[in-house]
Amino acid sequence: MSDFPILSAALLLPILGALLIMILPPRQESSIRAVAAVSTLASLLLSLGVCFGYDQAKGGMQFVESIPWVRDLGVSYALGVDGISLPLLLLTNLIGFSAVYASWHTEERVKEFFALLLLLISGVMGTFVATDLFIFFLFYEVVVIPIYLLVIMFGSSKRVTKEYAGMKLTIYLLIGSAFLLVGLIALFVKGQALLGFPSMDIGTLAGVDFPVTFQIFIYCLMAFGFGTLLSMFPFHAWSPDGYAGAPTAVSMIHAGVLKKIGGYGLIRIGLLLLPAGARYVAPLIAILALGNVVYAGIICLNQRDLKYIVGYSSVSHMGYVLLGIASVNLISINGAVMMMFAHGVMAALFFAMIGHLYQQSHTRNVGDFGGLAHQMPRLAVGFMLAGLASLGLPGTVNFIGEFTIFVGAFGVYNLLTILAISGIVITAVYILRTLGGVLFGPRRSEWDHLQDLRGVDLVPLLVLGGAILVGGILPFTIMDLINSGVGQLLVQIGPGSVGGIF
Amino acid sequence: MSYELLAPEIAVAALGLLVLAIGLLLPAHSRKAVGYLAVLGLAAVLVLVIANFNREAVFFAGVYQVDKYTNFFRILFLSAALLIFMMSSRYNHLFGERQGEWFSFMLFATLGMMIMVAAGDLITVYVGLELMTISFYVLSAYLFDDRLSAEAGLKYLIIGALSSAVLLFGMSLVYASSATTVFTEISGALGSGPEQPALLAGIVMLIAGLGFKISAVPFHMWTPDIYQGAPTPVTAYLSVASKAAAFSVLVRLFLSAFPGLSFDWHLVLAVLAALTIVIGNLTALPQTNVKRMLAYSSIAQAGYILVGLVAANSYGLKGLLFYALLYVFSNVGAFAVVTAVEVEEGDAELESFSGLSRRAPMLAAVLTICMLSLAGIPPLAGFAGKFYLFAGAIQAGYLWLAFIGLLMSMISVYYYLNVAKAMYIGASRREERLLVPTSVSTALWICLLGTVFLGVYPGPLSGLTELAIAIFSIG
Amino acid sequence: MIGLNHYLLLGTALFGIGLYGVFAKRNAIAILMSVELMLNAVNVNFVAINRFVQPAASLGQLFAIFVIVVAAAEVSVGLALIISIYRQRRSVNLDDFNLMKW
Amino acid sequence: MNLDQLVFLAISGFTITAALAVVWSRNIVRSALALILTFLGVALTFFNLGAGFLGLVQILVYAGAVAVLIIFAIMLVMKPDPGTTNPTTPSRDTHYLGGLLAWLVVIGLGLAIGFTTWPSLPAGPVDDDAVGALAQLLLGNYVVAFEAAAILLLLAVVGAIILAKGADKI
Amino acid sequence: MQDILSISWLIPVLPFLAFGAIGLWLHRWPQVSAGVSVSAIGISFLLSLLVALEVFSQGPGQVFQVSVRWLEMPGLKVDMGILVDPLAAVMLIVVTAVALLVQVYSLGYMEGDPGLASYFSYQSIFAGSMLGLVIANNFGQIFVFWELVGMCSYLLIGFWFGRPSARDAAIKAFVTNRIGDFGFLLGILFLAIIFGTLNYSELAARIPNYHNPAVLLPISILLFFGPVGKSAQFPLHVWLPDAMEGPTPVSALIHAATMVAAGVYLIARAFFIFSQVPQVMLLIAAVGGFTALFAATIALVQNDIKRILAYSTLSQLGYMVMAMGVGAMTAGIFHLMTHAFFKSLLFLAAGSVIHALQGEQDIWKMGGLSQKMPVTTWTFVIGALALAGIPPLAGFWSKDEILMGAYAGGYLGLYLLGSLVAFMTAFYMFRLIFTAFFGAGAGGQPVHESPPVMTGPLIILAFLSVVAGLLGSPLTNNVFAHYITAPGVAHHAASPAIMLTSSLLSLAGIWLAWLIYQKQVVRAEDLRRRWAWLYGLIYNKFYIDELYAWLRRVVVDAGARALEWVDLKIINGVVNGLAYLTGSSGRALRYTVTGQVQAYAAWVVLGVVILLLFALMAAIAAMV
Repeated sequence: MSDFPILSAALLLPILGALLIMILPPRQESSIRAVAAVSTLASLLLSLGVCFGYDQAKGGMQFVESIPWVRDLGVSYALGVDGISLPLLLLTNLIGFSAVYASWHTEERVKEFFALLLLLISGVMGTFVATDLFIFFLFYEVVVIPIYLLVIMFGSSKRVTKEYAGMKLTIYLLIGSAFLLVGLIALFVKGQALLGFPSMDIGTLAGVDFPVTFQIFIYCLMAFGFGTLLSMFPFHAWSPDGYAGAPTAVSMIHAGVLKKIGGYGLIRIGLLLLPAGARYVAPLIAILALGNVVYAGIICLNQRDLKYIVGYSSVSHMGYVLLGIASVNLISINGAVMMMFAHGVMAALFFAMIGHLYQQSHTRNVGDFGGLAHQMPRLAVGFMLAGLASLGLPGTVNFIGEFTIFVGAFGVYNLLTILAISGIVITAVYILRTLGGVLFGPRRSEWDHLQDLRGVDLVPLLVLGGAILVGGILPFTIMDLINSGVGQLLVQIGPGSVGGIF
Repeated sequence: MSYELLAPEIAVAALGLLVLAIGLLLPAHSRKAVGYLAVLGLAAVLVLVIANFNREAVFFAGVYQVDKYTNFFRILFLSAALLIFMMSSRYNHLFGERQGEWFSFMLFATLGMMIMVAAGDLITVYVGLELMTISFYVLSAYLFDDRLSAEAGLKYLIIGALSSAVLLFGMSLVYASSATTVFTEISGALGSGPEQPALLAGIVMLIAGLGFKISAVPFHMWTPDIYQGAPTPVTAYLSVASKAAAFSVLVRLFLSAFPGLSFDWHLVLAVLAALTIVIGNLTALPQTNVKRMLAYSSIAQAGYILVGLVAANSYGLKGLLFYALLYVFSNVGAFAVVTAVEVEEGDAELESFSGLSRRAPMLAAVLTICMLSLAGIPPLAGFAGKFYLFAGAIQAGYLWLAFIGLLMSMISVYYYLNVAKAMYIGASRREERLLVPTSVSTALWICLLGTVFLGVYPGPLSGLTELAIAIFSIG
Repeated sequence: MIGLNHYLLLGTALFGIGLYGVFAKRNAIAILMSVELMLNAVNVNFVAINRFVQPAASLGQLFAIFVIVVAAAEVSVGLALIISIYRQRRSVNLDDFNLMKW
Repeated sequence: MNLDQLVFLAISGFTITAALAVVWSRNIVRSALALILTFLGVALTFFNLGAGFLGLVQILVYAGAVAVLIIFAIMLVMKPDPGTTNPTTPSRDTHYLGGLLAWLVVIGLGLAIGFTTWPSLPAGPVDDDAVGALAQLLLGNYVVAFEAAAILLLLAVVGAIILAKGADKI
Repeated sequence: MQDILSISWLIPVLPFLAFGAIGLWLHRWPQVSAGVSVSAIGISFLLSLLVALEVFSQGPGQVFQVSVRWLEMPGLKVDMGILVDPLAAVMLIVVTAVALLVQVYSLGYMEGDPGLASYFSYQSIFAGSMLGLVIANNFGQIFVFWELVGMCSYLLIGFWFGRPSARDAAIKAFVTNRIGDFGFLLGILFLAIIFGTLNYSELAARIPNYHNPAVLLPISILLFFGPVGKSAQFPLHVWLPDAMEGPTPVSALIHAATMVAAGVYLIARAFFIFSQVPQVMLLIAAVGGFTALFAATIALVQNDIKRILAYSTLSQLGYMVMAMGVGAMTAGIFHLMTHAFFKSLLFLAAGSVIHALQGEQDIWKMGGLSQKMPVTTWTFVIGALALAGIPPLAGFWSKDEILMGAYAGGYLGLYLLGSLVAFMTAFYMFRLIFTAFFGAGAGGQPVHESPPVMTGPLIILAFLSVVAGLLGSPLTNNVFAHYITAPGVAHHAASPAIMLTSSLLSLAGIWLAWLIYQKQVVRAEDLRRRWAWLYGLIYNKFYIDELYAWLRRVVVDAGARALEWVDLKIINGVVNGLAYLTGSSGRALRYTVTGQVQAYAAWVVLGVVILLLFALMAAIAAMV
């Protein structure tokens, strides 16, 4: 079994599912759902298998597959996972699986919906397991268009229309990716010049000693590209609108995993290939990260639409990830990866709950609700869990991420970290206000008709809530894995101190 | 000399004449049959070219060259023509009893292109080019009772003739400076050292003349009008093949006639390419007619392809060839859908595409995917092509060009997605399903698979392009 | 002594006049005629170059012959187009032909 | 001023005057006639350059066929008042801009040509059997172009017929 | 008996398990849930007793410590561990005992509430978190449980989530705590960065020898933020009175044993750090003292029975913190313990009253309860006497130790302040008692004594309130101080003079209250009218809440609106503006394509001209 291409299998299963759905007749909605559920479940199980099969003691890239793909570009269809990508792979599948269930009640154009959703899941997964720049970028952009279609076909129009939201999201991310692509190509060209042969393999390129000014320049491009995806301040404008317009499943996947590609890229590509550049630019990133945390957090205080709240809050939380990345040390990067995982499950759970609520009530305005815990206790549990995770309560995996980032960043940027930690107060305020506004207060009879979570609706809550708690109560299960990856990465890039840009 | 290597040209010429004759002989109602003949004949020629891909020969002391480069473009032209013949099977009814002539003109245009790419000499290039162009003058105006079509033909003729004159004047100056018209001899005659002003003037006029064919800014203004007015299959052919032919000439010209030029033509072309990309894309943004939008988009696409020549290194040229070929699949695919919709709805306005995804999911999917490929979204072919092109550009030091190109290509997604939006969420005027004949759907499938396959697995085609550009001595 | 330059300048002058005609006239036929002027200018160039630069081979003259042939074809197609459009619009004024724009 | 120059100047002057008449005349028929004169002037230039065959071709094809074609076309689309058949562009901008651009092109090309030193000046001996040489080339190295030109003519004829005949019979 | 220590981790874990079981599965059967919850805390209580016995049998200074790996990477290590020493043991007993009694009491108090199962699950996790905090052996772990305690208080305060006031109070509690935690977390981060460990014993080994004592100043100030929030010291005290919105047993739990005790406990735990920095010690003492006086002042005029008790808690917490600050750590903990007993007693008894009066909390609407509810009344009186510091009840001994500590430590001002507060305490408590229990019966509603399940805990607590103080009294030879001590803690034998003064002051307070409210020598109404502005100021809690609300409205919310404006208009504006610019340049360019073919030709020729110009320039450049 050791030769079994388990990553490819996990990657291709949703695509196969999508193809199968495409050939199913549109009326067979239950079969379509079943196919989606089964293929994502299989993918989830495979990625769990990878998690358990991964040898942490050995570390490094494992489950490696490599097939030469485009010779003259040095491209190989190369997959592999290490401690950094594995949690994110798992995250993708957890959320993907939950997303299928969270959108179980989609009524219109079921076939298109699930086919696109499965493509999206595969695409995201691919970015995390690819160890080749070309393949990475390929998957990176594969996801954009399904998202656009999903948003305009199944999204909702509130403050902005879904068409606007979808287009803004798409174009914004694509423009970010244009910068990224320039950087990648430049990296490739330079790498070829220095290596003497073309290679897109991340491992091979990591061995190349790029000139420092080149590194700085390329890292700036990457920081813009990945930063946009990660909704780095001030390039975050797509994020709240995008989530608000998107259907539940897309919000889940987008906030949950897609954003994490940005962070992953900054670590895997930015840091590993361009350590000098990363360190040089790091202080700037840290300052922008503070912008994320505080600025977006404060804006959250004035939001009334649930999706905007979670949207801005995810911008705010990404600030922690950026801060972790910008601190460039073992602890902070461990924390950043953990935070990505944590925020992923949390945001997905939040959006799943909001989706359930919105689907029935057709409003997302906090002021329209109140006392929903009376009618929908299970939904309230989900909201509470997500909310408490969001404010970094110990016992949830988010705490582990935030705490670790703070420890890692504090030694590098004292003042910035102190200011960033003030974010935990801001988060507490808006999250608690929101929870209080939606769930608590007197029972309102106009919402008596709302159905609580039941049956398949419970799957996202159980899966994602379980992940939040398991990671929070037993953090070593995930953190040791992450550490095995980050540790090797930091050994590879060698010691050094951040700074230089100012 | 193995003259059988000229067989493809001879065969296409013969096929054109045969189609012309049979078209005149057959009774009006059964002239559709010539279409089958043309398709079969072209397929046979295509097979012939592919079979002889590796055989090379230089004819007439370099005036005519059959090499892998030639063969690559021959395959490109032939497959483009083939796809267009297939996808236009319903549209052709609009030509009435003149279908036979239509096919033969298309074949003559193909012949002109094949001559252009193989030509190693200014005169032959010129004649091939005019054969192609004059065919297109007629083809553009082929919808006789359509005011737009006639106007398109006339505009094309006037501006085409003007640029021919410019091109010719440039050729005369090059000829004056080198005393020969054969590319390989030109490079020998010019020697090294600073060039004479007349030669440089000649070269820039060549760029201008051919720039007209590839619709590079500012020689592009005709493009939208002609593309909009001409019959859609003609537009498709015009956009993919005539452009590719002009590129094939430009590449051969610059790399085998002017290889050692100290004049920085790269910079000139880079500026043109940048302008073309920017203006093409920006102007496409506000378009509401899909055909016209695709015309502007094709201007931008030409800009991308031109980047390959700017770079003029291995990646760049590979990218140029790669892109030219994938452009056949993607653009013909897009135009095939436009054709199908136009036949049904009578025009190619954006509203006509509204709700297409319900009426014809296949058409909507193909149009979306082809347009995204044009925008350079992975894993579609356009991405791989752009990757080569811009890798070449960056390698040659044109980072800024890569920036502009990639940025604009992402902006272009906006107008492509507008069409997708109309198709997927717009309300359609009619509800009944839009039927697609087998030949059209075959063409659609070929375009779709080509677009996806070349993007997912670009290896084979890039190998082919590597062979094709081996004739040029480049780094 | 009359040299190549003189002839080329003659060609240039003719070319310029043709070019001016293309811009300045409204009648499509007049524009075709202007284009013919430009092509003739090029022919003057070719023949002169042939005479002064490469008297032994006749490439320039050959080129000129092809230009003449092509020009004839172009004119015939062009005039047919003009007639065809005249039938539709009863006009040969280029100003009237702007159904497609923007 | 020797004879050479005188002849050149005379022919050039004639040709350019005729060409200017083509673009300046307000009567399209006069323009067409001036065009014939221009063609003749060019033919004379060819003769002067020792390209007698080409001069003949010029007269035959241009002054003969093309000019007649043009005049036919003019008659087909003729308006009643011949004095306004060949107006200049109404918009002054286009008009002046066109003139300006034409001047710029002429100046640019003139500068380029004037500053160029040509490889072999003055004129060498004229090949006696120019026609033979041309035939050699046409059916030798340039046979592809020759054949293409043949097809081009066929195409032009068929195309012209189709276009001129129009959509009547559809 | 080492074995019993090694299973002491079960003490916090059991309630957690009960929480999990109820939350996941048992919540369908409320009675079963309640039973499970009570049993879990009961077993924990028994274990705590055994553990305490073991610890005390080993003698002072013995520390039992085990850790398991929880979060570890090079440079950061947070274990989950247990540390059992006398301090922890005492706290374990106090917490489990009070929690157990409160839960038992709740069986009666909460009977029939639809959320019974959730209530008990929250109770369990609350107790579990508090126990985890107590038993923690490092700052990382204590922070984890610290936050969890905050979350539990949020859940319990907001238990009756249908009431907007309960909801708001819960949010207020959590957020205020968060502000304290912010500083606390920073302090922990400092420790982690500077010392590379968070373990108490490792830190204790390193800190006294640390070469740069100046860094301890910010660290300890930041650490002190935690107690300020959690133990509701001024200025973060605002959440505690509002926390009355929870069910009364919850108030008892929060005020007595769990939540607020955590802050004091933390100071005791981290005493080895604080004691290194005299300035901070002074700060702590000052904050504590101020809070004590401040809260006592407010308590004088409140009308709500629970609010009076709440402000008294604040005041007593101030006492404890002050004790810590003056270096009398032992006294502080001692007071924490005795206070836990009598304050929970007072709350539970008050709950009994409220329960009997169907939710009435205004003391002026009560009266004459002593006949109808004798058990409640007399236990309440015992509690009040203990609180007032009447010898020989528990509060007397502990309070005196604090006053003694202040006096002996040279903090004369604080000593006087403490004495004043003692007087005030006695006054307001007996103002309450005379009004609510002995005054004229207000309403004619039938009032019955609470069921035994409620009065039982009252009696037990009353007993404890009477005897617990003996542990620290000269009568037992100060056994408490023998075990609970730390380096730098001064212990002073009680001085009879101080005992006498404070007792007299307390009695004076009671007497004054008797005069005013029982004998009505002066009418309270008149006093109120005469000092209306002062009364208004105090009654409205010095307008601190209003100040915070104003700050929130003016600074935070307006800031949020301003930033949202920035986001929508500037950041989004730039994005949309760029998009618009792109679009309009497209539209502008579009109109260059005029449809006039000659214009197209002009462009072509213009291109040619420019190219020619370029070529000429290039040629000229090449020539020269």
